[in-house]
Amino acid sequence: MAVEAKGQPVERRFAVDLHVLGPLVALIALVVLGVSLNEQFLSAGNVTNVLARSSFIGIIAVGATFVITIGGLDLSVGSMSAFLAGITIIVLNWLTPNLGVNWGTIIVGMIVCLLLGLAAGWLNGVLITKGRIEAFIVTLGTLGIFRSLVVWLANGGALSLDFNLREVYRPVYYGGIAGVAWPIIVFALVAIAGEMVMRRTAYGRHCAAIGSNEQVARYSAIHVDRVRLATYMLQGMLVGVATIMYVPRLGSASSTTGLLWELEAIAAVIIGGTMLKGGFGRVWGTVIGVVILSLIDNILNLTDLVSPYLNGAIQGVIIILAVVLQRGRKGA
Amino acid sequence: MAVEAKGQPVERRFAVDLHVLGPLVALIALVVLGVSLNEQFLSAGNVTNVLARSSFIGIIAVGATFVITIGGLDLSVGSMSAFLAGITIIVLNWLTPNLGVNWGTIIVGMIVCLLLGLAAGWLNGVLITKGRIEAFIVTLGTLGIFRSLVVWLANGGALSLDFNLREVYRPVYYGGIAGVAWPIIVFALVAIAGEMVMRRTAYGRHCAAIGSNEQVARYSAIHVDRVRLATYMLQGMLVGVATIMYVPRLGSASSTTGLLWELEAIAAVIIGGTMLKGGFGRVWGTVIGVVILSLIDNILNLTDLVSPYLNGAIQGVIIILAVVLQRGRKGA
Amino acid sequence: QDSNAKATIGVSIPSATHGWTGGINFHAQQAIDSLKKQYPNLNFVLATAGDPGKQVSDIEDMMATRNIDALVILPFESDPLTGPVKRVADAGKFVTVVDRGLSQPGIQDLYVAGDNTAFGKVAGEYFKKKLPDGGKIVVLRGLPTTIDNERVDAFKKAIDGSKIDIEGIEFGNWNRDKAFEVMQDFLSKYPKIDAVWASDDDMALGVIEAIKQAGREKEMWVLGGAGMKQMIKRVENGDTMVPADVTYPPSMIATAIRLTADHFVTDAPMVGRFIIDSVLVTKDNAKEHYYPDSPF
Amino acid sequence: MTTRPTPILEARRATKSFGPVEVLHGVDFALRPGEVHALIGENGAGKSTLMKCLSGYQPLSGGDILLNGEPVRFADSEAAERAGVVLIHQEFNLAEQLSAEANIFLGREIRRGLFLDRKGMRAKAGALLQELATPIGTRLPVGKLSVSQKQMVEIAKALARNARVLIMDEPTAVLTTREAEVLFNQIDRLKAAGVAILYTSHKLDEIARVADEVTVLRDGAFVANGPADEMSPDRMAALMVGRELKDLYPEKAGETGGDVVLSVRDFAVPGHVEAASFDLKRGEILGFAGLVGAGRTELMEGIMGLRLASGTVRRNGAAVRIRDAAEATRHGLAYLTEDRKGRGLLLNYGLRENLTLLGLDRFSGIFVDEKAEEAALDAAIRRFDIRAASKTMKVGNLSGGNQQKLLLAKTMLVEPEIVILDEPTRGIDIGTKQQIYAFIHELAREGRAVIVISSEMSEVIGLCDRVIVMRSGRLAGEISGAEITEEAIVRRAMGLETTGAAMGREAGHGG
Ligand SMILES: Nc1ncnc2c1ncn2[C@@H]1O[C@H](COP(=O)(O)OP(=O)(O)OP(=O)(O)O)[C@@H](O)[C@H]1O
Ligand SMILES: Nc1ncnc2c1ncn2[C@@H]1O[C@H](COP(=O)(O)OP(=O)(O)OP(=O)(O)O)[C@@H](O)[C@H]1O
Ligand SMILES: [Mg+2]
Ligand SMILES: [Mg+2]
Repeated sequence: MAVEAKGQPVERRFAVDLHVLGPLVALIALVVLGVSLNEQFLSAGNVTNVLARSSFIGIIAVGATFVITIGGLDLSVGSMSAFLAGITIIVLNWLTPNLGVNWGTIIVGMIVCLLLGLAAGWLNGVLITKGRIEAFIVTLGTLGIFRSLVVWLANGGALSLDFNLREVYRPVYYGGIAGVAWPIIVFALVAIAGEMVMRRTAYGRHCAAIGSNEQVARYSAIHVDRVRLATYMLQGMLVGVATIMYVPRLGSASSTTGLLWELEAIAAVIIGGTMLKGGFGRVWGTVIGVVILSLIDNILNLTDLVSPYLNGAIQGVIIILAVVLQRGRKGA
Repeated sequence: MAVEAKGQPVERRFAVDLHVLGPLVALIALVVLGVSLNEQFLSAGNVTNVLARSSFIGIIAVGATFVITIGGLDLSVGSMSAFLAGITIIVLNWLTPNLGVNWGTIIVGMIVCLLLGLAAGWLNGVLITKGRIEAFIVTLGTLGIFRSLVVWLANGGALSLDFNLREVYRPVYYGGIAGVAWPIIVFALVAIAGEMVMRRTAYGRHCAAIGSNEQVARYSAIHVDRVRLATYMLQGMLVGVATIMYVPRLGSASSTTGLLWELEAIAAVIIGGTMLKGGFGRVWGTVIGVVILSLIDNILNLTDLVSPYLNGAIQGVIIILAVVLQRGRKGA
Repeated sequence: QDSNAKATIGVSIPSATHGWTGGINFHAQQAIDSLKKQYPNLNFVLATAGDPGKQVSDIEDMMATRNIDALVILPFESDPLTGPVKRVADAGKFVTVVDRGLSQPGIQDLYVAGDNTAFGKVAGEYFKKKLPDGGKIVVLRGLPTTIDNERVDAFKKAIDGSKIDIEGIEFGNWNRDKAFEVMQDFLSKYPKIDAVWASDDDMALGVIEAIKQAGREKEMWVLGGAGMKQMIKRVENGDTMVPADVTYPPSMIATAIRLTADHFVTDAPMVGRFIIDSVLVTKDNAKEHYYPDSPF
Repeated sequence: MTTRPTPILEARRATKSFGPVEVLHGVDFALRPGEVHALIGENGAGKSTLMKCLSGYQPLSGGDILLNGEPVRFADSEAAERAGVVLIHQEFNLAEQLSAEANIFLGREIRRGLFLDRKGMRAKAGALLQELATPIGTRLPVGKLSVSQKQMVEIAKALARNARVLIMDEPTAVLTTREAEVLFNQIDRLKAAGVAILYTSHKLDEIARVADEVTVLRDGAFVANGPADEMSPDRMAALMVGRELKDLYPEKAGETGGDVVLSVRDFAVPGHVEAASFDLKRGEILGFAGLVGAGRTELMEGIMGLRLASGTVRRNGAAVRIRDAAEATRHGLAYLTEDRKGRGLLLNYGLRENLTLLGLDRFSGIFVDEKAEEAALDAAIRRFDIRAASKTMKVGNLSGGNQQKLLLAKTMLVEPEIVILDEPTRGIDIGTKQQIYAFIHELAREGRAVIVISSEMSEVIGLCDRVIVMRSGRLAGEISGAEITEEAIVRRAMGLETTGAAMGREAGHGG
C-alpha cells in the first residue's frame, strides 16, 4: 500500500481520471481521425455498419468481462460461436421440412442455440471448478474441440442455412426499429444489463471479490465454485446470443466463423480498463473497447493511407496508444 | 514443532507429488500410446524428428516460463520469430554477394538475429515497464506489428534464403554430433541453463518474488522494472536463438511463419506446472509440456484413426487430460 | 495391369481453413476412399497442416513412421517445402506435386498444376470484356501469400490498358465475414462501383450480402472464383449479380491422387505435367462444372 | 543516570498528509543507539506512518529526518536500508509462494559466483529461525505457515539485514506471550550490540518489559515522552486515550446455566486437530487458550466448514452438517478470522464493500441497496469507533487496528447466534479493547454464545467464563470460574497437567 501511497494525492486523482476517461478519450480521438479522413465516416450507414459488426464481439466481450473479473479466462468463445452456429443451422435445416418456413422454426432454433451455449459454458465451468484445471488450458482445449467439430460437421466446407428460411431470418441482423439495427439494440441491452449486474447486484460484487482474493471470498460465505460456474455459463449463453445475431448475417457457418474472436474480446475487455488479473471489471469500458477495435478496421478500410500489408501494424500501434491513454494502471 | 510434524505434511507431500509428476505421467502415457500405435514410434528417426521440431517452441517456451513467472505474458513471440527470420534472410541474401557463400556470412546473420531479438524484447519490455501498459495489450500490439512487417517486407509473399547459402546453413538444423541433431542439443542446453537460472540464481528468485507479490519485491530492494525489462529481453533473445535454428529448416519466412507459436508456448508452460498468475515457474516442466504438445501431432500422424477434421478435437482432449493428471492445482 | 501391387501413398494437404481448402480436403478423402475400394492393396496416409512447418513435420513423419512409397503434396508454400520434398524424392519415393510448384525444377515425378496466373488472367479478361468502355471496380484479395500475389498481378496485367480502374483493394482473407465487412466499407467509401472482383467464391458470398444490404444490387456485379457449387448454380440460373465464375477446381487433388495410384497399378508411365486450367464459367457451360455432392 | 548517547535517528516537526488529510502534525522524536524506544498510541494515531517515513517507505510532507545529526531524505526503503535503517512491517510483507529462506534473504541473496549459495542461506535461515524458536522447514512456502510463524519469518528477515536502527511495528501482535518472550531476548541481544530499536505495541505490559523510553502519540500529535520506568501501563493508557482507563474487563456474569446451543463431538481436522469434543452454552463466553500451532484456528475453521474435517456438530441438539461458510452462517455461526489480510478483507476495496460482503444478501433484492449499505457503514463506524481518513478509502490504507475493527463489524453484521472470535483484539489499542470486551459481554448477555480464541493470556482470563486449553491438536483440559489462572492454563498448554480434560473424553463417549 505504502508505495502506492507515495505522493498520492495529486497523482492518484489524476491517474483515476485518466484511467476512467482513458478509453473514452481514445474513442473520441479515433472518431476525430475517422472524420478527418473520410466524410462518409459519420454517415448513418457507416455508423450502423460499425456498431452492428461489433455487436457479436461486443455481446461476447460483456461475458468475458465477468470471466476476467473473477480471475478466469475463456479462449473458446470464438470457436464455441462457430460450433453453435453450425448446430443451429443443422437443426433449422432439419426442422424446416417439419415445422415449415416460419418464425416458429427460427424461435426453436434460437432456443437450441442458447441452451447449447449454456451447456458449452457449463462444460468449461465444470472442468475448471471441479477438475481444478487452469482456465487457460481448459478453454484452449475446448477451443480446439469446438472448432474441429464444426469443420467435421461441415465436411471441411460450410454449413449453409436453408435459403427460404434465411429470407425469414434475415431481418434479425439487417432489420431494426426506428432505424436502429437489431444487433445494435441487442448489444445495447446486453451491455446495460451487464453493467447493472456488475455494479448493482450481489453476483457482480461476488465476482469482483473472488477475482480479488479467493480466500476472503470463501471466508465471506461466497460459493466460489458456484459463482465461477455460473460465470462461465453466462459467458456461454452470451456467445449463444451473439450467434443468434450472427447466423442471419451470412446464413452460414464454417471453419472461419468466429476466428480469433476470443483474442478480440479479451483485448476489448482490457482496453476497457478491466484487469486481466481479475478483481475489477467495468462493462461500459468493454463496450468502448469493442467499438474502438472495430473502428480501427473501419478506418483502415475507409482510407488508403498505408499498404494493406501494414494494416496489422497500424492496428497494433493504435491498440497500444489507446491504452497508453490510461497510463498509471499497473502493467504486468 | 509439534504440529508441523503432524499429518499435514503427508497430505501436502501427496499433493506435491501429483503436481510434480503430473506432466511426466502424461508424457509417459503418450509415449505408451505412441508405441502401441506404431512400432516405428521409438525409432531414432522419429524421436529425432519430434524433439528437433519441438526445439523452436521449446527454446521460446523456456523464455515464456520466465515471463509468466514474473506475472507477465508475451503474445508476440510467434510473429517476432517470423520478423526475425525475415530480416535475417534479407540480411543474409544481401551479404552473400559481398561476403560470399560461407559460414562467415551465416555467423553474421546469426548475430544480427540475436541482436534484433534483444531489441524486440527490449521494445516490449520498455512499453510494459515504462509505459505501464498491460503486457497482454503491448504484446498483442507488437504481435500485429511484427507480423505485418514480415508481410510487408515479403510483399505478401515469402522471403526465401539464397539456395546455395541454404545448403551451407542446412546442417544447423539437419546436422548434429554423435547422432544428436543440433536443434536438440541447443534446446537441451537452453533448457538446462534456464532451469539453473530459475532455481539457482538471484535473478530467478527475483522473478518469482515479483510474480508472487510485486510490492514485497520492491520493499525487498529488488529493481522490479529492471528485472522485468531483462526478462522480456531474455525472451526476445531466446526467440532469436529459436529463429536461428528455424531458418535453415524452411529457408524462408512468410505470413504463416511462427503462426500461433505464442499459444503453444504458453500452453506448454502451463502444462508444465507454471502458474499463469505468476510467482512460481518450472523450466523442466515446460520442456515436458513442449514435448507433449509435439508428440500429440506426431501421434496423430502415426495412424488414421480419426478423420483429419477431428485432429483439433483430439489435441484439445489430450491437452486437458494431460493437465487433469496434475489435479489439485488451483484453477482460475 | 497389376491391380494388386502393394504401395503406401502419403497425401499431404493444407487443413480446411477456408472454402477452397475445404474442397481439397473433401475431394482428397473421396478419392482415397474410392481407390481403397478399387485397389485393396493400396494404402493411403492423409495428413493436413495449418502451416508450412507442420506440413514439413507431416512429411517427416510419413517418411519415418509410415514408410510411404509415394507422396502427393499440395505445398502450403513453395519455398519452405522445396527442400523437404526434394529429400523425399532423393529417397527414391514417387513424388506428385499439386497446384503450386516447388521453387526448384525437376524434383517431382508428376506435377498436377493449378494455374494461379491463368486464374487472375481469365478474371481480368472477363472484366475487360464486360466493361469495354471502362469502369470503377474494387478488389478483395485473399491472404497475403505467393498464390494471392500471382493471381492479383495477373489480374492487374490483364486489365492493363483498359479504362478499368481499381478504386480499392483490400485483404478479405478468403473469409466470408471479413469480405462482408470490407465490402460494407467499400460501399460507404465509393459512391460508384461497377463491379467487384472477389477473387474467391467464399468472399463473393460475403460481398453479395453487403451489396444487398446497401440495396445496390442493380449497380454492380461480382466475379468470384474457384467454382463453389452455390455460385455455379447462380451462374446457371442467370443471376445478374453473378454473371460468371472462374474455376480453380479443388478436385485437382483427386486427379493427382488417382494418377499417382495408377503409377503403381498400371504400367503406363505416369510422369510429366498436367495443367488444370482455370476456365471461365458462364450460363452456357455452367452445367458441366456443377458437382451437387461436393460440400464446396 | 549515565549520559545518554547522541541520537542516531531523529524526526523534527515531522508532518505527513495523505491528500487533504494530515495524519502527522509536527512530531518530534529521537532514537538512540543501544536503547529501545517505544512508540505508543491509539489505532490511527500515526505510529506506522511515522515508522514508514523514518524508514524511507513514505516521504515526509514536512519537517526533517536526521541521521547522526545530519538531515537525510531517504529516496526509498533501499536507501534507508543502506543507511542501516530497517522496518518490520505491521502487515505481512512476504512473498507467499516463496520459501521462508528465500523470503528471509530476498534482495540480499548470498551468492557464490554466479549462483546462489543455497546451502549457506538455508543454514543461516535455519539458525535465525532456531534462535526465534520457530523451527519450520525453510523450504516450505510461506503461504503454508500460520500467521505467527509468518511473523517470525518476518522478524528473521529483518535480523538478517543486520541493521543499526531496527523499527518494529507491532511485532508481537500475532505472537503468544511465550513467542514474544523469545523476541524480547533477541531485542536485548541487539540492544547490547548497540542497535537502536523503535518498537510499538498495544500490549502495554510488554512496553514495561522491553522499552527504555516511551513516546506517546495521539491523533498524529506528540503527547508525552519519558523513561519507561516512570510510566505505568495505566499512565500510558491514560496518555494514549486521553482519559482515565479503569477496570479493562467488565464484571463476569458468573455461572451461566444456559442450555447447550452448540455441541461438538469427536471433531478432527486432518493434520491439525484430533478428537475434539466440547459444548457451548447460551450466554457464555468460552475461551480457547493454547500455544501457537495448538490448532485452535484449524478446529474452528473445521467447524465453520472452511477446512476438511470430520465429527458431529449439534445446534440446539439437532445434528447439522456444515460444508461451507454459507451454511455456517445459515446455522447462526460466524467466524472472525485471525488472518485479517489474507482471509478477512479485500484490501483494494472500500469500507462499504468489505463491511457487507459477508451479509450481502441482507442488502440485496435484485439489486444491492447501496443506501442501506452506507447506513450500515455509518452505524458500524460509530459502534466500533472505526477511524478512517475517508469512507471511500481503500481498506488497505486503514490503520491496522481499524482494519481489525472493520473486520469485527463485518462479522457481526450477520447477527450470529454463535460468535467465534479468533484473536479479536489483535492490533487493537487499549481503549478500543475495553470497548470490545464490553461489546463481547453485551453479546453474551443478549443470550448469544461466544468463543474467544486468544493468545493473550490476560484476555482469556479476564473475559471468559470457561476456558478450554488446546495442546498440539488435542483438548488438553478445561477450567472454569475461579480456577482460570495463568498458571493453570500454562500447565495444561504444556501438558504438565490434564485434569478437566476428562470432560472432553466422557463427552466423546457420549457423542
Ligand atoms: N496510504 C494511506 N492513504 C490514506 N490514509 C492513510 C494511508 N496510510 C495511513 N493512512 C491514515 O493515516 C492514519 C494513521 O495510520 P497509521 O497506520 O499510522 O496508524 P497506527 O498508529 O499505525 O494505527 P494502528 O495502531 O492501528 O496500527 C490512519 O487514519 C490511516 O487511515
Ligand atoms: N493456511 C495454512 N496452511 C497450512 N498450514 C497451516 C495454515 N495455517 C496454519 N497452519 C499450520 O497449523 C498450525 C496451527 O496454526 P495456528 O498457529 O494458526 O494454530 P492456532 O492454534 O490457531 O495458533 P494461533 O491461533 O495462536 O496462531 C501451524 O503450526 C501451521 O503450521
Ligand atoms: Mg500501525
Ligand atoms: Mg490461530
